[in-house]
Amino acid sequence: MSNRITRRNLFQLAGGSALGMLLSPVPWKLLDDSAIWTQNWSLTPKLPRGPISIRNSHCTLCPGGCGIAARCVGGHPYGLRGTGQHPVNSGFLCAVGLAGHHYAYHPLRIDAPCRFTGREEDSRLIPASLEALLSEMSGSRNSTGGSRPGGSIAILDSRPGRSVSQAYQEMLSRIPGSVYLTPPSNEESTLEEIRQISGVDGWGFDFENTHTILSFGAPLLDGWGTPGRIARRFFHRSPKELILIQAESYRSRTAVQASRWLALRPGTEAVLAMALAQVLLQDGLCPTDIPVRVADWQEFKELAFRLPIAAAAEKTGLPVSAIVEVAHALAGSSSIVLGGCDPGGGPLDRTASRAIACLNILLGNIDQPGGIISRREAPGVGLHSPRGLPLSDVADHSIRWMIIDSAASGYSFPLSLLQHKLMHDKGRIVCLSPYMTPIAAYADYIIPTPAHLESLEEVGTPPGAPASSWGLSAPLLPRTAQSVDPLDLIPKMSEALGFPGGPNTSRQELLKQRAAAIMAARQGTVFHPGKGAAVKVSTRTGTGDFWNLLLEGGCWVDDPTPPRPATRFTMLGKEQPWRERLTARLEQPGPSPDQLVLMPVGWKNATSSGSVPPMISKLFQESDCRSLAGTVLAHPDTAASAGISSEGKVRLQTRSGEMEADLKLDPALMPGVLHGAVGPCVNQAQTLRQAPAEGLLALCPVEEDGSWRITPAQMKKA
Amino acid sequence: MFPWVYEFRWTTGHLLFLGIFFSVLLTIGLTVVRAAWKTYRDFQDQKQEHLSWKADFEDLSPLARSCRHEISGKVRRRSCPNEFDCRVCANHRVTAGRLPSAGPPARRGADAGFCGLDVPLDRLYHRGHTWVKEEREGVYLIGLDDFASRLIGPPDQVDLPAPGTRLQANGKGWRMRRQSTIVRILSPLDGEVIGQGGAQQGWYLKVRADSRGNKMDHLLRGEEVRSWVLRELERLQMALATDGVGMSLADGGELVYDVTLQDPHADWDSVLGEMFLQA
Amino acid sequence: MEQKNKARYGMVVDLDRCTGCGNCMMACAVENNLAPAEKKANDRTGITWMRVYAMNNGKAFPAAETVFVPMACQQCDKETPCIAVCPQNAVDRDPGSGIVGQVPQRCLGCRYCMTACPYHARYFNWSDPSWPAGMEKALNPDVAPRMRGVAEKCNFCHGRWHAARARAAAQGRSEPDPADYIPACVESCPSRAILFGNLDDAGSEVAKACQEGNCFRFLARLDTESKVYYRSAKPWVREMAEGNRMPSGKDGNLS
Amino acid sequence: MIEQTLPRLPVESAPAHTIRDWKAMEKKWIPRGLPRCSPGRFYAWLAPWLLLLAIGAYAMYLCFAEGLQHTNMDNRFAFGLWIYLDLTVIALGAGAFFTGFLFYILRWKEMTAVINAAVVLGFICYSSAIAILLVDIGQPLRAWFTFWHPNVHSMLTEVTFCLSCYLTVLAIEYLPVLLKNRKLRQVPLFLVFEYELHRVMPVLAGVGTFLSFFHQGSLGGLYGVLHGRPFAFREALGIWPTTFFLFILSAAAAGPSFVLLMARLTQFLSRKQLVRAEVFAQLGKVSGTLLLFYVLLKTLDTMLWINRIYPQTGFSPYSFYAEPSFGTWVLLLEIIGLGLVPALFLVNPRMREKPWVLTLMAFLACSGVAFNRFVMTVQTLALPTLPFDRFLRYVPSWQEVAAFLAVLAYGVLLYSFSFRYATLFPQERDLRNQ
Repeated sequence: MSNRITRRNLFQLAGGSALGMLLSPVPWKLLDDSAIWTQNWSLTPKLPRGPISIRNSHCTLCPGGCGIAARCVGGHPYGLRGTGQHPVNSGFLCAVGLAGHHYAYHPLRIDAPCRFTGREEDSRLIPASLEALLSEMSGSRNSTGGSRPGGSIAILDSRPGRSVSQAYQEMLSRIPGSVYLTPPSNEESTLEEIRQISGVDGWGFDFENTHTILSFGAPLLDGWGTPGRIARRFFHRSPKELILIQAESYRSRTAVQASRWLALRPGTEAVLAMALAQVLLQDGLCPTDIPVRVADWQEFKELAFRLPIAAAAEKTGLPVSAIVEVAHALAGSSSIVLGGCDPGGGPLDRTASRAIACLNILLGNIDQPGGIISRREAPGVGLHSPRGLPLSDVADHSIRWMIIDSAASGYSFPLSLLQHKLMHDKGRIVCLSPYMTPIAAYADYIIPTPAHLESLEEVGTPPGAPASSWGLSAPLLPRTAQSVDPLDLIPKMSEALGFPGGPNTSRQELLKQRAAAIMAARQGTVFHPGKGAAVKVSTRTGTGDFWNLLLEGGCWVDDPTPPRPATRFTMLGKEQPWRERLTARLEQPGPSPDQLVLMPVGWKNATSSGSVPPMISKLFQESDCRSLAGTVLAHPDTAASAGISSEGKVRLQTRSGEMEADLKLDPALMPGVLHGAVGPCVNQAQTLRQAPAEGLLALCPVEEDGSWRITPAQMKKA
Repeated sequence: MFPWVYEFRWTTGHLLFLGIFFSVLLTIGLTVVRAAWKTYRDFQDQKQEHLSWKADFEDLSPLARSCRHEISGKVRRRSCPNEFDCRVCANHRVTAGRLPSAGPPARRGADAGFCGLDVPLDRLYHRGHTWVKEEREGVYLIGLDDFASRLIGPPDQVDLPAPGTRLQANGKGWRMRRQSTIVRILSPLDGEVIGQGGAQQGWYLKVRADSRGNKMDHLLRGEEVRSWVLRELERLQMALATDGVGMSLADGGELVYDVTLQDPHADWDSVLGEMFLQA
Repeated sequence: MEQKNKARYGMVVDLDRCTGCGNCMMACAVENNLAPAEKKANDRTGITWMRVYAMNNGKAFPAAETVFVPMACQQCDKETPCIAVCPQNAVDRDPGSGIVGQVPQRCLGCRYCMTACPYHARYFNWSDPSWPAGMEKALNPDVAPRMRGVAEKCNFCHGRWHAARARAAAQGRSEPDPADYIPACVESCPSRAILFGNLDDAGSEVAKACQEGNCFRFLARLDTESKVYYRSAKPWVREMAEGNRMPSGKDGNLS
Repeated sequence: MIEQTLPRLPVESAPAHTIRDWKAMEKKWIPRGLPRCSPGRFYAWLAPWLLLLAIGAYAMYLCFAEGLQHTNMDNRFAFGLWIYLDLTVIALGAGAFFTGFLFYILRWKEMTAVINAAVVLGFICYSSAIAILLVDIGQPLRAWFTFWHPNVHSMLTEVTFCLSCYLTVLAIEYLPVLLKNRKLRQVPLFLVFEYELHRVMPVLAGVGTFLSFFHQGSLGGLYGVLHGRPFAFREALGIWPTTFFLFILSAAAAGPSFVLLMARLTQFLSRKQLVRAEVFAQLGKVSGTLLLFYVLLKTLDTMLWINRIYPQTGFSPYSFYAEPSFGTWVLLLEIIGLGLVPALFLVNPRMREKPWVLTLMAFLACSGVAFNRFVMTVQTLALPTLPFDRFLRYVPSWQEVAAFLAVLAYGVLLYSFSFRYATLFPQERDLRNQ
């Protein structure tokens, strides 16, 4: 018997093994797994790996001051949610904030100083340098000689009230002719008017205890203030009755949810407010102490009765009964009347805001629970008032250097507003922005700043809040090397303009000082995100602990401010400038019925001026959840009056210009009104090479009163 | 699909559906395998010549497939069901049996001329225009008949099988080329090639017929040859009418030698194919 | 198809609470590693597992009324349309949770499931998903990104379901704590319009809510036994939703 | 053994360098006795189709390389032109199975005149359907998954199994037609194999008939089972919805008409008579009878649908036809204009005798089936289901159209080649001789 292994044996072995293998799961499993191989192609990304952790911080995309809890993998945030039990936002974020951690990877992120060659469509992006900016600044000093700056310098601070804002103000205070500006839109416009009427600062809305809210177009349920706070009031305490009356021409998301929608003709807010005042006065619904507290009671009363109710009803497009009912509803319980500002449509005109503020006073809402309550400022603000001059109030063509700290977030305004304020030819815009936005594209110098969640920031009191608050936004992402901290840039610019020696504290020092000031005041409570509960500040002793807690996402909230003793009011101003304005408004003839008006509409944090996370395409582009920039919504009759019967491309024309837009028909809209969506551009599709377009706002000229909400327009088929 | 891949559960639906479809696949596969296997067997059994002819035969025009007894007017209408192999034809046995015995072929000489063609009746004719003449016991000469010779004319090339090659009745005999037309000549009988002739010799092949099955029943003989020739002329006329660009045989068809030369535009390929029973 | 469940997760969406803010869509997209829109994408080719539609009562100004309808996969239980049609079992229903899931690795992209779904809740990757440079660092490590040419849809945040089960197992429990498993859309909804939980657990909030009188299901008469319920106090909403379509097919959209 | 018998092809006089030689050589491939146009003309005829094929190939490449974003299909219109094309060509390709069924199983000898053409047409239809399906699916590399993880409850699984099996059958049936080419048949192996294949053909025809019944039906079932789409949904008879049977019947009715139509078209283009008039009439009769039967059942089905499924699903009967562009005329055109009318004409022997009537009615019958597939695909998807849906429109992209035309071009090319180099119409020679 031979033990030699022949080739034949080997073949037999191989063949037998192959057959045997077929009976085992191995080949089948392998074949099956090839399915997975077709998945692992280079086009799908590798998922991040690493330890999972949760880090708390604050969102600084808007002044809302929401606490965020970031789920992180290997230290990188991959998902955000609201910090549970947070005193400001109650654990909720808005849709934009939910994707806040994507901003750092924004396709329109700027990584070096640059500028566009011009403001034309075909302009190119070219590199610029900080040195060139500073030398042009010092050149502008030299050109006029001496130490006088060549014209004035302005800083437009998109989020006033921060410690950094104070540093800006400090710098500007040493430069003659300089001006500190705030963006034109302001959710606190009603409170601002009340401040002027009462002469007392520090007010907040007590939504938590109110029964009736009359909102003149304020997008209360669509991002107003701190969305989590509003949502908590509206939806989380269902047994507590709340009546929301929304007065606006557009059936907005807030109007959809409101208990009552008053389809108010555009521009008649003041008329409605005065008509309501008239009903209150006529039916004796004012608290008895109000006539005593109002200095110009008679003048105001006269003004309120100037327009008969029926005439007001006709002007506003509302039935008389509705006006009477609303007035009674407001007087019947604690109430708040607030003026709105559509984030896209811009602020209400001040005349209307004044009338709305007066209405609050007539209702006796001031310093009443469930009304407008006193709110003291957070400690440490002392030196400078957080208020700046609204951009629209600056004299035209007066500004040589316009420095914009981060492109306006949340609100948009027409670029023509900036243009009108700049000096002819010599005016320069410096935009400090992490991303390319239409405003940045409009600037002469674009300086990259750290992206959202990349730098240590602070969050102050949110608009309309009943109590002051303060927290830190600890960076969740590393800062990129190229980005410039505005705080470092300010002394350099100051020096270039000939005023050396500004504050030279680091951002962290500045914020630590503020924290120490708050700590020293020993008031309020501090929220502990880990525990999900707040503790009294006084029980905490170490400033270091306080600081560390803030870094970990803690938030300080002031105690309720006790009501002030009976405040006195001057409704129409000391020299009564508002009497003429309100009279003019009441007697202004209504627009002719065949005149179309264009009203820009938008959504906070996602308007054409600011930057939006790439994922926002889900709402704007990949669904019709929200209207994409360049969409015009109109009632079919409106379109028919312009000779258009179907949706599609149309041309819009106003006195500012002409533009192509996408018409969408919606029978739910008010006839005669064109609602132009001021949405964001779709980011993913864009590259840095092309300047983002301003959109429909370019068609909206800024009126004398600083508003651009209503523009007569024409529409024709494209 | 396999139980160990994913959580697959066999249900009645699976059994039924997959059962049916694997049966279908199996049927298709088996059918093809069977055809392939049969093909292999056919080659083993040397049936390829026969089967090729069978395939060709199916594609012949109905006129070409007429039974010899229809041509000779003994039956009214009959299409050959046996690919011209009368040896296996029951009808032939019946029809031929009723007739005077075929007997040995007549001697050459008498009535050799017919319709201007030389059709000696001392030999047997095959439907593919070959004749078979016994040279000596078991050895036969095979040649082209006058009809065919006139059609083809002098061949430019003749491709005869080498001695020793086995021939099958109705299988391929040899090939001839005239200008660009290649004609396949059918072998009239079974046997082994033992000698090669040529146009000059008057015959092309010398064949030793198989001892077994050496029946010549399938070959035409005697009177029926003439009616067949008439039929062939008729067919030629028809073929020429359709493919010969209007050319026709003069007055009842006196075939000239080397018809091919007469009209170079005629589709000789088609005409010759038709006459030599090519598909 | 019908199998015994250990749990049957479902939702009750309160349309009267929905403001149409889009939080659920964003939270879903971020959680489930959806890619931002490709350049040409539109509302018909984009991928939004959760999508908020506006439903109008069909009347004109000023009688027009609108509700917003967040619509994700309705997780049909009975003869789930997409499961029945998928030729290669790429859609399955997890017996442990009742969740209808999609196996993207097995999907060959025939899109039959999409034609079968009356809720249009299924989405197809018409192109390669692409993220802005660097953003892969911000992807959710628990959810595999899909590739071009496959269908996908809401799976009640399957990544979270797995994580919750893992946590439960670590604590020695067989079933996750209901509070520990909350899909991203539910979590992010500021108006708490979406209730989520085990429909088979009689004590759960959803199980109670879906029994209430104003609760309904979309296209209920198609009898797909979807596990996503809606509720609204407005009769016209219920009437339209349950399949009694208004003859006027055209609806305006509110943005 | 076999090697020895392999071709000893006659020596060619000289290698072909000149066009004349090439022409002569090309002629050797054309069946003997069948006049065909000059090769120059033939290839000139092919050129535009080749161009279309090239454009379509580029469009398909785009879809393979960059995904289906190149189509205008979307999440709502998940099926588009291509699926419509698939359904239609498969319905028309039913001529192959049905003629085979008549010829091999029912032994209708006269069908021999068109059986080859029917097989080639069937092969073209089915292969192009599979080709376009491979482009249409998002992950063609995973096309085999259906065999690997079959969901036996899915109609598409049935379709996939049957289609691939039947395409194999058609390829086997097509093989003899090719092997009988004049040049190829000189190879004894080919001819013998062809002969043996021919002998088993009835088995394959039987299998083909079985498969065709299944997948034609399953294609109908594809829509009939969609209980989420009340427009398409039909109640089940046994395990199959009624569309299953309607599709079988309509395909069987359209198949002979399509064969008739194509044979007529070939006759027209080649200016030859290829098939005897009585065969045409026979095809027309079969088609007409089946169509009449189909129209009856379809009417019955529609009535049931309106009276049972509409009310059950809560959709108003008018909602499906509310859109002006898809009004009730769609239903009337489908059932009466393109169903009843051709059926009545085709079953009438006197009408059948008129060639133009026969051709026109065959055309109407084919259009009717194509229209039915269009309605089932496009209208089903275009109609809204959710109350806030709208009626959607879809216009195919150029890539879709190009791929569609490429398939058409492929069919024309393959058919032209087959017509030139194989015997598609065995009666052609005899008809010529007469």
